[in-house]
Amino acid sequence: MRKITYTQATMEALQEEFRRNDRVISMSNDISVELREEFGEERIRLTPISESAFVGAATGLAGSGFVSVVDLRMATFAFVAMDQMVNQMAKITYMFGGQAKFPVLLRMSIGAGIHMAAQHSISPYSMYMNVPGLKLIVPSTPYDIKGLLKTAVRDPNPVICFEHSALAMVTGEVPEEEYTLPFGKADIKREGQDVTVVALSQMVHEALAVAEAMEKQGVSVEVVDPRTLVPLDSQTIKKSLAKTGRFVVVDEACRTCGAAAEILAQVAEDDEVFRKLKATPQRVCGIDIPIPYSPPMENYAIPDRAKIAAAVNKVLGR
Amino acid sequence: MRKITYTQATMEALQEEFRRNDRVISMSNDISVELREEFGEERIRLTPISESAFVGAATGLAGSGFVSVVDLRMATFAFVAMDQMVNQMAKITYMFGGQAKFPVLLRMSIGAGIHMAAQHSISPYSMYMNVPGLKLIVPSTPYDIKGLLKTAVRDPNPVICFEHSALAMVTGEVPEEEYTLPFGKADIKREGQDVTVVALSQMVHEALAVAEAMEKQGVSVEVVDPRTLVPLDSQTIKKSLAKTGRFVVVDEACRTCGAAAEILAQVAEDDEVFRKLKATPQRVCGIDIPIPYSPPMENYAIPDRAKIAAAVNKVLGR
Amino acid sequence: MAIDNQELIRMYRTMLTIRRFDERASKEFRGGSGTVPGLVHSYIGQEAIATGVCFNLRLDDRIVSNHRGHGHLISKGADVRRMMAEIFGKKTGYCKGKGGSMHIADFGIGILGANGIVAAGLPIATGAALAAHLEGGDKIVAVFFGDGATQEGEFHESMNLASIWKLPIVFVCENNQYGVNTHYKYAVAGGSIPRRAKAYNMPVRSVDGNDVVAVYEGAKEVVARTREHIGPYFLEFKTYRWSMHFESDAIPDMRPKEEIEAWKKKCPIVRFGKKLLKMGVVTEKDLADINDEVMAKIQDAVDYALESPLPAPEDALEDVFSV
Amino acid sequence: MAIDNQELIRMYRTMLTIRRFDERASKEFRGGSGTVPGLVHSYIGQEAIATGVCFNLRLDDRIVSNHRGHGHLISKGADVRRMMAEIFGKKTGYCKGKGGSMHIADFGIGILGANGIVAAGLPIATGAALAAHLEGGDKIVAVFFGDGATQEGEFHESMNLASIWKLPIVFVCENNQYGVNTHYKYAVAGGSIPRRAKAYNMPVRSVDGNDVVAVYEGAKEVVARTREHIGPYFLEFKTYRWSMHFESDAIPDMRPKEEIEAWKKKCPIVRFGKKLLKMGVVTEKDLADINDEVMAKIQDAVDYALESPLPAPEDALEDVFSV
Ligand SMILES: Cc1ncc(C[n+]2csc(CCOP(=O)(O)OP(=O)(O)O)c2C)c(N)n1
Ligand SMILES: Cc1ncc(C[n+]2csc(CCOP(=O)(O)OP(=O)(O)O)c2C)c(N)n1
Ligand SMILES: [Mg+2]
Ligand SMILES: [Mg+2]
Repeated sequence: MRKITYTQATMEALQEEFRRNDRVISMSNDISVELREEFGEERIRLTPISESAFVGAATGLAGSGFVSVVDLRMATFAFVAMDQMVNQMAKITYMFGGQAKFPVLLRMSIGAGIHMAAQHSISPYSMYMNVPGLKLIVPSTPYDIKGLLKTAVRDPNPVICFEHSALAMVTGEVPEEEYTLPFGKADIKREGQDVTVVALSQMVHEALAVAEAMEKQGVSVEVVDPRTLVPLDSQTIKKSLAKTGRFVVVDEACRTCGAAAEILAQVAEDDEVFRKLKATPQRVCGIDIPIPYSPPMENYAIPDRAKIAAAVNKVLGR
Repeated sequence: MRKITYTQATMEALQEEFRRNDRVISMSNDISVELREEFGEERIRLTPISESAFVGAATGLAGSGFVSVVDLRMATFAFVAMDQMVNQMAKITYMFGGQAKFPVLLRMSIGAGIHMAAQHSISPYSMYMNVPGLKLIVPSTPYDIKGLLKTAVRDPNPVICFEHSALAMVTGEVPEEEYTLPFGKADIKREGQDVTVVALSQMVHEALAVAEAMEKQGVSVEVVDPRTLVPLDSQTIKKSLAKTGRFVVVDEACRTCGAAAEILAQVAEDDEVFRKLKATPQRVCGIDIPIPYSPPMENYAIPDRAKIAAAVNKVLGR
Repeated sequence: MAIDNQELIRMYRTMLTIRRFDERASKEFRGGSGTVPGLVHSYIGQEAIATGVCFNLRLDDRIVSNHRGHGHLISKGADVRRMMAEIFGKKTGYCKGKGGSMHIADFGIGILGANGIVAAGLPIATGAALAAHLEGGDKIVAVFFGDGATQEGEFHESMNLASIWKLPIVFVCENNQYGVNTHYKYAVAGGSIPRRAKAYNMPVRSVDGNDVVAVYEGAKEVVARTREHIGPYFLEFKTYRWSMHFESDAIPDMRPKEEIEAWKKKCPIVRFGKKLLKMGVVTEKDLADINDEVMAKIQDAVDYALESPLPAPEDALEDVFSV
Repeated sequence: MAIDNQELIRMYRTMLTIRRFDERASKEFRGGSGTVPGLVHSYIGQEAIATGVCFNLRLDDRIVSNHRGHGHLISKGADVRRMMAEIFGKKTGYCKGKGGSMHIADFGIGILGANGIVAAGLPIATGAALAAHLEGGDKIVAVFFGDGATQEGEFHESMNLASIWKLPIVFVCENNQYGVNTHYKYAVAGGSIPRRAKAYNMPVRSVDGNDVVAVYEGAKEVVARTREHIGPYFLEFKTYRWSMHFESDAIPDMRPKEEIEAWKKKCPIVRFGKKLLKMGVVTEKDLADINDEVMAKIQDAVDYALESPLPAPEDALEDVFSV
């Protein structure tokens, strides 16, 4: 199968969905020349640097029969529009008793590794997970982002897609034929017998590298990529655990109240899983610090393969 | 000892700290007449409805040698100032390499039960817990809020105080003499032997009521109130668990990625605690829905005594 | 005056419906009988504005409202039964009891919802106006907000966005002079809201908000121009809120007593009633009949709300997502 | 011209220092040798503004800067060694390598920090101005931001707040005409930023941002007035950014090539140098000497940065909270 980059897969997804439905409209203060050329300035709209206005406008547009696609760029920029996401977009379907649909896709970049410090680097999905009414996706491969973005554009609800900056140039197999991927369906990125490692976004790749290295040591690691955080496919995670009995969750985001806490909690509070746990479940997360600028500190702030391997070894009692 | 309300205790804390340090300045778009009369309009400042501006101004003021106290009222309103809290206040001590102090106290009301629906009811502390650089307090009694608020005003860092609306009229013993309470020190609100119940904010009172009721059934429940979420006193929680081996955490906030997930994760991932757990740990949380308006649904959305009792019974195997 | 008599009477009836609706909703809340569980922000005193503006709108035009929204909804044609039921927290309410007073919407007749966050409706309305623009045609949007909302960043961004994109939207500022207890002359630098709108390159009109005919006439031209889809318009109406910020003593009313009394003398309904009498459009008897009719309608709404079932607790689980 | 010759030469030297600093920082980044790990937003082309404004400020005045901050910092007196070290991510940098180019601060000399979020410095600066107001005296604050920042809600709220509280702050808008690739005439409704400032009841002055003497003179009066603590002032400087938005091809520069070239001809440093020559303040030799001196200073800063140690990984754990 052909290989394309994460960025190319993203672009294909948007192009296909814009072609499929001419009521899909995009807004951003940094527009794609490629999309603009194909779909024109009415549909690919250049905004002022006014995130609250255009995120809110996305809601109003969606509630009026269109589909809104917004690129906020860095996830840190999104905080200036937080009211429109948390108080408005997430809640109005509910508050209005379900009488209208709000199909909005918001995209934002996450993650450390770009040496731009704390105001440009964050992985804030868990903040949104605590806000019911938003669907949240964290695609880790070109294949996943293409399929999930296409589903997102067709979903009648607000969806936030968190795209790790480090993934942009990652390549992967993507079929020529059209496909979509369902929300709430985890992907077992690698099968294994001894340990279940749940990893998110860019950390999927780190976990896979560790799994490969450990294979040589005779350890069989199963890597589960939830792909969507809301809805979260805990069934697949629990099924994997029923097999392995050993659990590690890897997330780049800050440890405290991160998605990893939730995933670990869901595992630990489940009677059946709890009974089968052969070792204390482990989190491998970003340290609770703002992302620092200088690479030695920045690298230290987030999980690396050594830390993942250490956690895997720990649950294996090695 | 004299009894006063939570609101009165709050007022006393502020009055005392404003008297103690004339560089303490408050800003809000809804000011206290009492404070204004005593401290004047220069110190008790009436703002426009411009939360980003006055929360940001609080940071600039604090970075210039003053102490800022801001009342944001409802926690939902705070989202319009999220950039100033999350990108600025929380991070600039760190990003500037620790060269300046930013003593800011932000207060906001949380919780359901006021029948004002989702845009006025939320318990969003876990969102802030994922943002390093903010200290977070959730006082549940008049005694606690007075002591913790006084500490907060003297802390050289941004502190957010989350005050549950339902606590305003709750009374409790508060000494006449001055005192402060340390951050990071949980309070065992009730000692017990069989089950550890960690409860937050208003849920402390519900947990205590359940503990009292269960006492009559011969069950001895220990109720631990962390009082501050950042820093979190996990030692006290773990010590309690070493004794009881049974764990329930109760939080009104939405379940997914709430503070309860973090507290449960900290318990479950600790080797020593994990080994001593006699039953699957349990969360009793708000349901993952925006807070609905109508009381039957609103009450249903958050934990009640029956749900807490059920969880306690479950970990007891009853 | 070019407004036909039937239209004038309909306007009067609408204003009175708003008045009686909010009197009743407030009374039910204050009565403490639990019929109205949540706060009510009364529109009393401002009835001429919603009425005069919405009488220029078509069913397919859209409005976005704010926390003080009952008047906007009634003027746009919302069903008072389903409104009252919502405020009573009943399953038959517009939002099945999930929203309450501050979140009533009726997408079927272009009411895109009230809003509990100051100024947050403006970006949403701007998006609805973008929809109208993209649809072509001559549909428009009107968004209602107070003087207080002009202090928020979302106001600024929306005004700017609507202006540069030349969207078909009327920004309706109900300047009742206070945001809770704060006078706009204190909180709005320069003390002029229209001046601000002009800085966004938007045409502006300021009209007496207590004179429904002036409101209607002013809005008429503005709406007609906006239907041409050549850009937004800003309308400021000076008015006054009679009641406290909301119907509860949680926040005391600090406005000068004499000021409140003086404005009550400028009652938009009494004034309009007198005008209609003077014009010979109605008799005293007609006005009394209208009042009876409106009272009956409100009573019917209350009865409907009272008789309606409360939602079941588990109903709370529905509508988080659309399917 | 009432500026004394030594002052004029100091200003020239400051402008050139900024220029050489950003040329070198950009080169180091583009060189890809890893000396500069993170992005650099070059101030080249805008040197006259920071210089002309900050030469009117005292050490105890405060400034707040933005993402394009090197010029502001150098003009206010920041140490180029510690700046360069910060940009190189070294432990000896202003922020111990935690902030990088967009987050340099020096509280000791009134630099309250650069900022990576558009317009987010304005509320912070407003708070610093509140401090100056409360302290009494004649200290002031200057906040630097671009045309793009005027599109954000935080701009609006800060302008309003500073105005109603009559705070001693100068809002310095560096209108380099683009926010990344978006022209302000597209993104700012009405196309006039001063007009907007006036709507907040703020006095405004628009000055050629490429003429350092005009900047200095304009700012002088404005700063003097602001020192009286009678309210804020708004200064707009029209100028142009020579480089791409930041020193990376991640975002292509879409501005017209001819426009860029035309503005390069208006180089504020060349222009000022010619003026100084014409005035007889300096000779060609003096200018060459200044350049050598500045080049040496920048080389020294680079050497310092190169020789400085990187932070240890665990240093990351410090400074989350003050004690
Ligand atoms: C972001 C935000 N801040 C504060 C509030 C609390 N609040 C509700 S209404 C109101 C006053 C609004 O004044 P105005 O816009 O003039 O409307 P009015 O109440 O006068 O009709 C305030 C401060 C809120 N709902 N949202
Ligand atoms: C809230 C926010 N939105 C978007 C960005 C991305 N961004 C960084 S600088 C910039 C352009 C700013 O333009 P302007 O204020 O004119 O400053 P200039 O770069 O021209 O000096 C943008 C959009 C950001 N940093 N913060
Ligand atoms: Mg008002
Ligand atoms: Mg610019």
